[in-house]
Amino acid sequence: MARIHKTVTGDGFLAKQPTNKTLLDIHRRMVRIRHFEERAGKLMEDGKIPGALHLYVGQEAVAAGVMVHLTAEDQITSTHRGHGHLIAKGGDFDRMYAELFGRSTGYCKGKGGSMHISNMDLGMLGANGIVGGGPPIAMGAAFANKFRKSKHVAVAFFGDGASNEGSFHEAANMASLYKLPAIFVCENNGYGEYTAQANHQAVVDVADRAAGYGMPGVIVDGMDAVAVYEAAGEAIARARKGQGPTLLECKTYRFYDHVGVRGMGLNYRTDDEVKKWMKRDPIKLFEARLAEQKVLSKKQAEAVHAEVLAEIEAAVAFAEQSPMPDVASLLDDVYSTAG
Amino acid sequence: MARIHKTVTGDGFLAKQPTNKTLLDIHRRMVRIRHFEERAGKLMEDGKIPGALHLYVGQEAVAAGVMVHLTAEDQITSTHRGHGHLIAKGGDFDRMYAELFGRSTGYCKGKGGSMHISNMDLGMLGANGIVGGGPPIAMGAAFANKFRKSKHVAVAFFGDGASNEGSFHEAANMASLYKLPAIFVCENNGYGEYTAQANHQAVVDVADRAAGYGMPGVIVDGMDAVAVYEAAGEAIARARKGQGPTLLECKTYRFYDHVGVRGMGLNYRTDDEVKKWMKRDPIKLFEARLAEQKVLSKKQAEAVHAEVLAEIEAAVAFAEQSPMPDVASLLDDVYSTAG
Amino acid sequence: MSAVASETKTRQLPYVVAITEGVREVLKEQANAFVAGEDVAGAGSVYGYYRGLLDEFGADRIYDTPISEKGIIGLGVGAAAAGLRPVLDIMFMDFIGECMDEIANQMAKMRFMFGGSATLPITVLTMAGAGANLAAQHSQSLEAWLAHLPGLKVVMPATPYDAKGLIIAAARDDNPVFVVLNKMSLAMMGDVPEGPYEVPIGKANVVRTGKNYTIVTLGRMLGQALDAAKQLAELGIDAEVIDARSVQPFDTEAVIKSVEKTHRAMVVHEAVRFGGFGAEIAAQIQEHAFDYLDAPVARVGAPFSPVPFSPALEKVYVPNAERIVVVAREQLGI
Amino acid sequence: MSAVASETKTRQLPYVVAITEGVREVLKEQANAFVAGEDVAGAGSVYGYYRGLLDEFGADRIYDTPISEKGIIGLGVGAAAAGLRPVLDIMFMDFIGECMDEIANQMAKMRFMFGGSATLPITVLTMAGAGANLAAQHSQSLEAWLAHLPGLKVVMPATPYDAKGLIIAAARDDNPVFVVLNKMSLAMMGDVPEGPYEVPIGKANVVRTGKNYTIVTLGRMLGQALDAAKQLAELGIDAEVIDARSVQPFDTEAVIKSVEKTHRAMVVHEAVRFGGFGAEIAAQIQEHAFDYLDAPVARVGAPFSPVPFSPALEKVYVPNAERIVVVAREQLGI
Ligand SMILES: Cc1ncc(C[n+]2csc(CCOP(=O)(O)OP(=O)(O)O)c2C)c(N)n1
Ligand SMILES: Cc1ncc(C[n+]2csc(CCOP(=O)(O)OP(=O)(O)O)c2C)c(N)n1
Ligand SMILES: [Mg+2]
Ligand SMILES: [Mg+2]
Repeated sequence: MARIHKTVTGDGFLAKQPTNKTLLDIHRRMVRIRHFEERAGKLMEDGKIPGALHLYVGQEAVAAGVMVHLTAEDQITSTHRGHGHLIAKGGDFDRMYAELFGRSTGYCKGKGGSMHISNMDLGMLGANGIVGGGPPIAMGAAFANKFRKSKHVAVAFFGDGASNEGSFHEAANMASLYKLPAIFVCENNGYGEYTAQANHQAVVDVADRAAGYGMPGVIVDGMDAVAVYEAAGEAIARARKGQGPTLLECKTYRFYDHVGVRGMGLNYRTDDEVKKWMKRDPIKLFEARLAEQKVLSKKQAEAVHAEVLAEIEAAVAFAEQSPMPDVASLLDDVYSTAG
Repeated sequence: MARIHKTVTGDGFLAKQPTNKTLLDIHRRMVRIRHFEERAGKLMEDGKIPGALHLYVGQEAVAAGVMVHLTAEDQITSTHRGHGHLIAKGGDFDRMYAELFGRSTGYCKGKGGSMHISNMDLGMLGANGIVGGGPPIAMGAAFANKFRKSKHVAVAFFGDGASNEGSFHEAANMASLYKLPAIFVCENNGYGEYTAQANHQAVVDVADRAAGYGMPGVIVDGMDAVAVYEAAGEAIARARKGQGPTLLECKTYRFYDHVGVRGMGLNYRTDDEVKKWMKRDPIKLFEARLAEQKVLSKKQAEAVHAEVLAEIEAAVAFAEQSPMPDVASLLDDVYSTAG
Repeated sequence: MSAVASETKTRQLPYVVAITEGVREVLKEQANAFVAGEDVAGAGSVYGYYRGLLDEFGADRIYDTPISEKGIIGLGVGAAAAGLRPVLDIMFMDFIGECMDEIANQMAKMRFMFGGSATLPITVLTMAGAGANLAAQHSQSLEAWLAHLPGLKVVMPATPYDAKGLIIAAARDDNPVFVVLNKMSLAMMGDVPEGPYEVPIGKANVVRTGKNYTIVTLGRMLGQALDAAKQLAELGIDAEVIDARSVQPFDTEAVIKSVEKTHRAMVVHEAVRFGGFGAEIAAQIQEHAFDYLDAPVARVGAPFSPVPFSPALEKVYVPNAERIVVVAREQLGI
Repeated sequence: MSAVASETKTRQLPYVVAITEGVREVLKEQANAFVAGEDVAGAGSVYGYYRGLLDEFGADRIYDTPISEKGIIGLGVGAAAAGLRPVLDIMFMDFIGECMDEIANQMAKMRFMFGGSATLPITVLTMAGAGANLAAQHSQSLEAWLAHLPGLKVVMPATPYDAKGLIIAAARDDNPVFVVLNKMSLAMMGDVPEGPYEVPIGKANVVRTGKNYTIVTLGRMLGQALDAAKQLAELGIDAEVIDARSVQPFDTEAVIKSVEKTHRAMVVHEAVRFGGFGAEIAAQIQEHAFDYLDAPVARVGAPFSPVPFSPALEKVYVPNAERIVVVAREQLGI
């Protein structure tokens, strides 16, 4: 089975260069994620967001590089670290912050919070508090796409840690068996919580598992949005053509702690390691490339940031002013009363 | 990772030829399994054995070729198709038939029956009614061996169908991570119940899954007891040396139906296919080889069969004369009252 | 006895064929319905209740899966979230342990967690019950696990009529519904109308009316309770026998109405008595009909052990008419 | 209050440290004991209750596992069958769905299925409880699933004293024992003796004696019940508060003895009320103390929905002293 490595080597390494419009689209999605998360982290530290918050900062290139290929009718499943996926899939800041705040105007009416943030209309079938919860569900959505003879695909995002759950194994096997239009995107950030990859699996590349399911395994630099874009594009095209699933491993890193910003303050990652990865900040790398290619100047990039930041302030205000859910709504939505 | 194919090509293909004593030992284990199972099938058809019976006939070379390397202090976990494993591990016919008959003299005092037949003293940690139930338990036993710094190994037997259960995935990953003295023996008989392998997984070789756990995957002709003997020997030696687990796939076939002798009478296997495999009856193949090598003449082989058959008649009589468990014993053994 | 009047012909059919008919109606009626499970297509299930459906509906509507229970439930959850109406098969109820996360944390909770935006019209068929000498891992009745999970519905058809009607109702319902079948009922004969009909989910069935004793049963225990009722009649006890049919939603009203009339009640199920759903029923009866009760609510269920293999032990393990009578006599002091 | 007299010094310690002390005693006392679970070694668990044990006992005694709950339980079952005494950690109780097969079909049944030849001295620590805004998949109390499984024991320590003593008792027991901890209790302070001591498994704890009302609690609800008892006292209700401590085995005797004195009872747990273990307790009370009861046994538990995220909803979701008082007043008509 094909096993493709992609690393950024400079310009012109791509078979199909994305259009400038696409590049700008990817950029904006990344910036939207970054600022949303930075602000969410602060809000949590200020005690405004209750519960657990798993920030996506550092991994933006993956969500943006994959999602730019998808429409709202393509489905994704996400993880406990789900804000980035929803934003890249078109999530609205107002309803997202409102959800994190537990307000009735949130995507889940305040019932889900960060770990269950979702929007069915956008094809975002949920963040998931269960590690490994997503892949079987994405496989099922891909099944529905094939059943309906549509060209839509379903993408499961999951971590290196999640690749050790039985649920991933069963989903990957079934997706390949039925040649479903599914893509398994492993965001390998080197850790499951505080446990380094070397202490949770005896392989370096999660993509090595693909062969066991009879699907291609592809490894890509997850800090390089264009590399992700291209690899995801190939996998998605294969899926749309009815050629079955791909396991796409994106090597990436989370810049903050497992949970919240500073987490529990454990020393499980060396400062050197964190610094090394931060030097490869996916947004900075991408902006440098865009500037070099004269797609987006430094100044234009700043304008994007400013726009996003303004939008965020408005969204936070919206969330803060939104009402808490009415206590009487507690038992709503346990069952559908339609059918 | 190493991926070794072994097929029988004639004499002299082996690196280390087993001693005559070992060859005879393997032979006897196979013959014991065969006749035990044939008789059990008849007893079931005669209505003397209640419940479900999954016969091991056709796969004898696997159990015998692996088990001849083990002592009672090495552990194995088995499957719903477990009689052959227990016999090869030293199981006593009396107590086995008694268990199949549901008698108090059975290995499980009649509480387990065919699907849970087991003997802790022989290191046989149970047949298992749950497909995929064994591998995590074998992994745990291997963990205990390593914890104790003993040289004992634990072997998980499981089917091609079981290789799609999440439990196999989690057990394999953990065994490799901890470099446990475990061997994962997949008896690929081409079917999970009535579903052909091609309809349950998109790979031909289950051994292809080994690389994803960072362990060697070995494929062996499961109808050739000597090939199994050698491949298992290598894997077990690796494990005893602390070099971690191996996935050993034995290509084999069951001669009877999934359950019982004729099962539900479904036509999911062609007559041609069944005939083709029956021509490679592991006992006949092995006896031909032993005769050729002048290790065991046809006549001597017949004597072994006769001996085993006599032992079986005595065991069936023992079982039939054994009492049913006393109703008062129902609530015994739910808990240990020692600790 | 039935909630739905039917103009169509009624035949005597075994429970196993009633299941097939139910699933057939679902596949005919709903273009988005499909069946997925282990050995459901080619083999028609190990108990044969999907037999013929592959030929009739084709491989696009009925799928053999790998032995991957998490995958099966996940497939259903994802497909339902994407708009299909899956009919899933978990061969033996004992195997729900393999996929309790997908059942409890995904299927049951998704709609609520997502603020009502997801709708999961999933039907799961699964085979419970002891008595076939299949030992501890192929004989359990685990409805208590499922009934404790907000978001799920759980029905337990006791008759061929109910098997077909509840499967159709489950598949028309927009929520995940477990249909807990019983392997010892497969050969049971009963009236089954042709064509589609629904047995409403959440409505108990008063199968025998009686004056001074109420027996509430789950699933197959209905038959045992009816036998017991005959024996009790000879002792002057005129028992009303109520088949709960559904444990979630549970028809509290029907049970309470009966107990208010009879003043004495028993609950019977196959599951282990301790911590079983019978405890919920007993607790509800005493909550709602305390002043009507002349004796404590009795519970009959399996003893506190795994299901034994040996026929000698299994025979005393599974609740039956004899045990019901013994317990009733103790309870009533007769 | 404690069953074990201790000569040693007693300190005020938080529940979280009491857990650590319990596990430490186990590792000291039993050379064959080891700890395995997700992030238990390097991180000392996400709630920190194993912190320091890696340094103290070394990497041969405490193991970080992959995120593989089936693997964790399987590891324990196999290791125990081979003679070790595993202490396993399932980070959140919600995750038992991932390994219910290994729990229900292997761990709980192996001894019985094998005719008594296997002994599985396994301790499983797991964290239950709502109130921390962790939403539907990190807040559940699922003891009812476990209590329904012959072969398991299940304890729910409500205090630091019990946390340490029950962990030690669990690890000394030759059976699989689940120790269901509560995340909202971690900071709770209480007396904890130095050194090893046991809280016997299966014995309830009468924490407050009272004359005319019995409140039976599971786990963290003890505190709420004690608060409620104070409020009830002002209404003339002198409540006896019994911490069940163990749901399997359940101390029926202690509860019945109390109800025979008080004539009125309530059961309180955090789990969903419908189908929760409170039903078993209520059913048992009416079975064994029917003639003593002046009112139906009341049950307080969570409403029939998944645990909501929003603090506004979770606040009303989790049972508390206020709700206990409201229900008691309704029940008693005061
Ligand atoms: C079934 C299950 N087990 C354990 C956890 C606790 N947990 C939450 S996140 C996490 C680590 C996940 O690691 P990975 O999949 O690599 O994702 P990352 O956090 O690195 O994005 C763990 C163990 C969980 N939520 N669900
Ligand atoms: C968890 C679980 N799922 C399904 C079954 C039903 N079942 C029993 S045997 C079997 C087929 C197993 O196939 P394989 O692992 O290849 O073993 P084989 O029967 O071929 O020896 C199935 C599906 C089961 N016992 N346990
Ligand atoms: Mg990770
Ligand atoms: Mg097979």
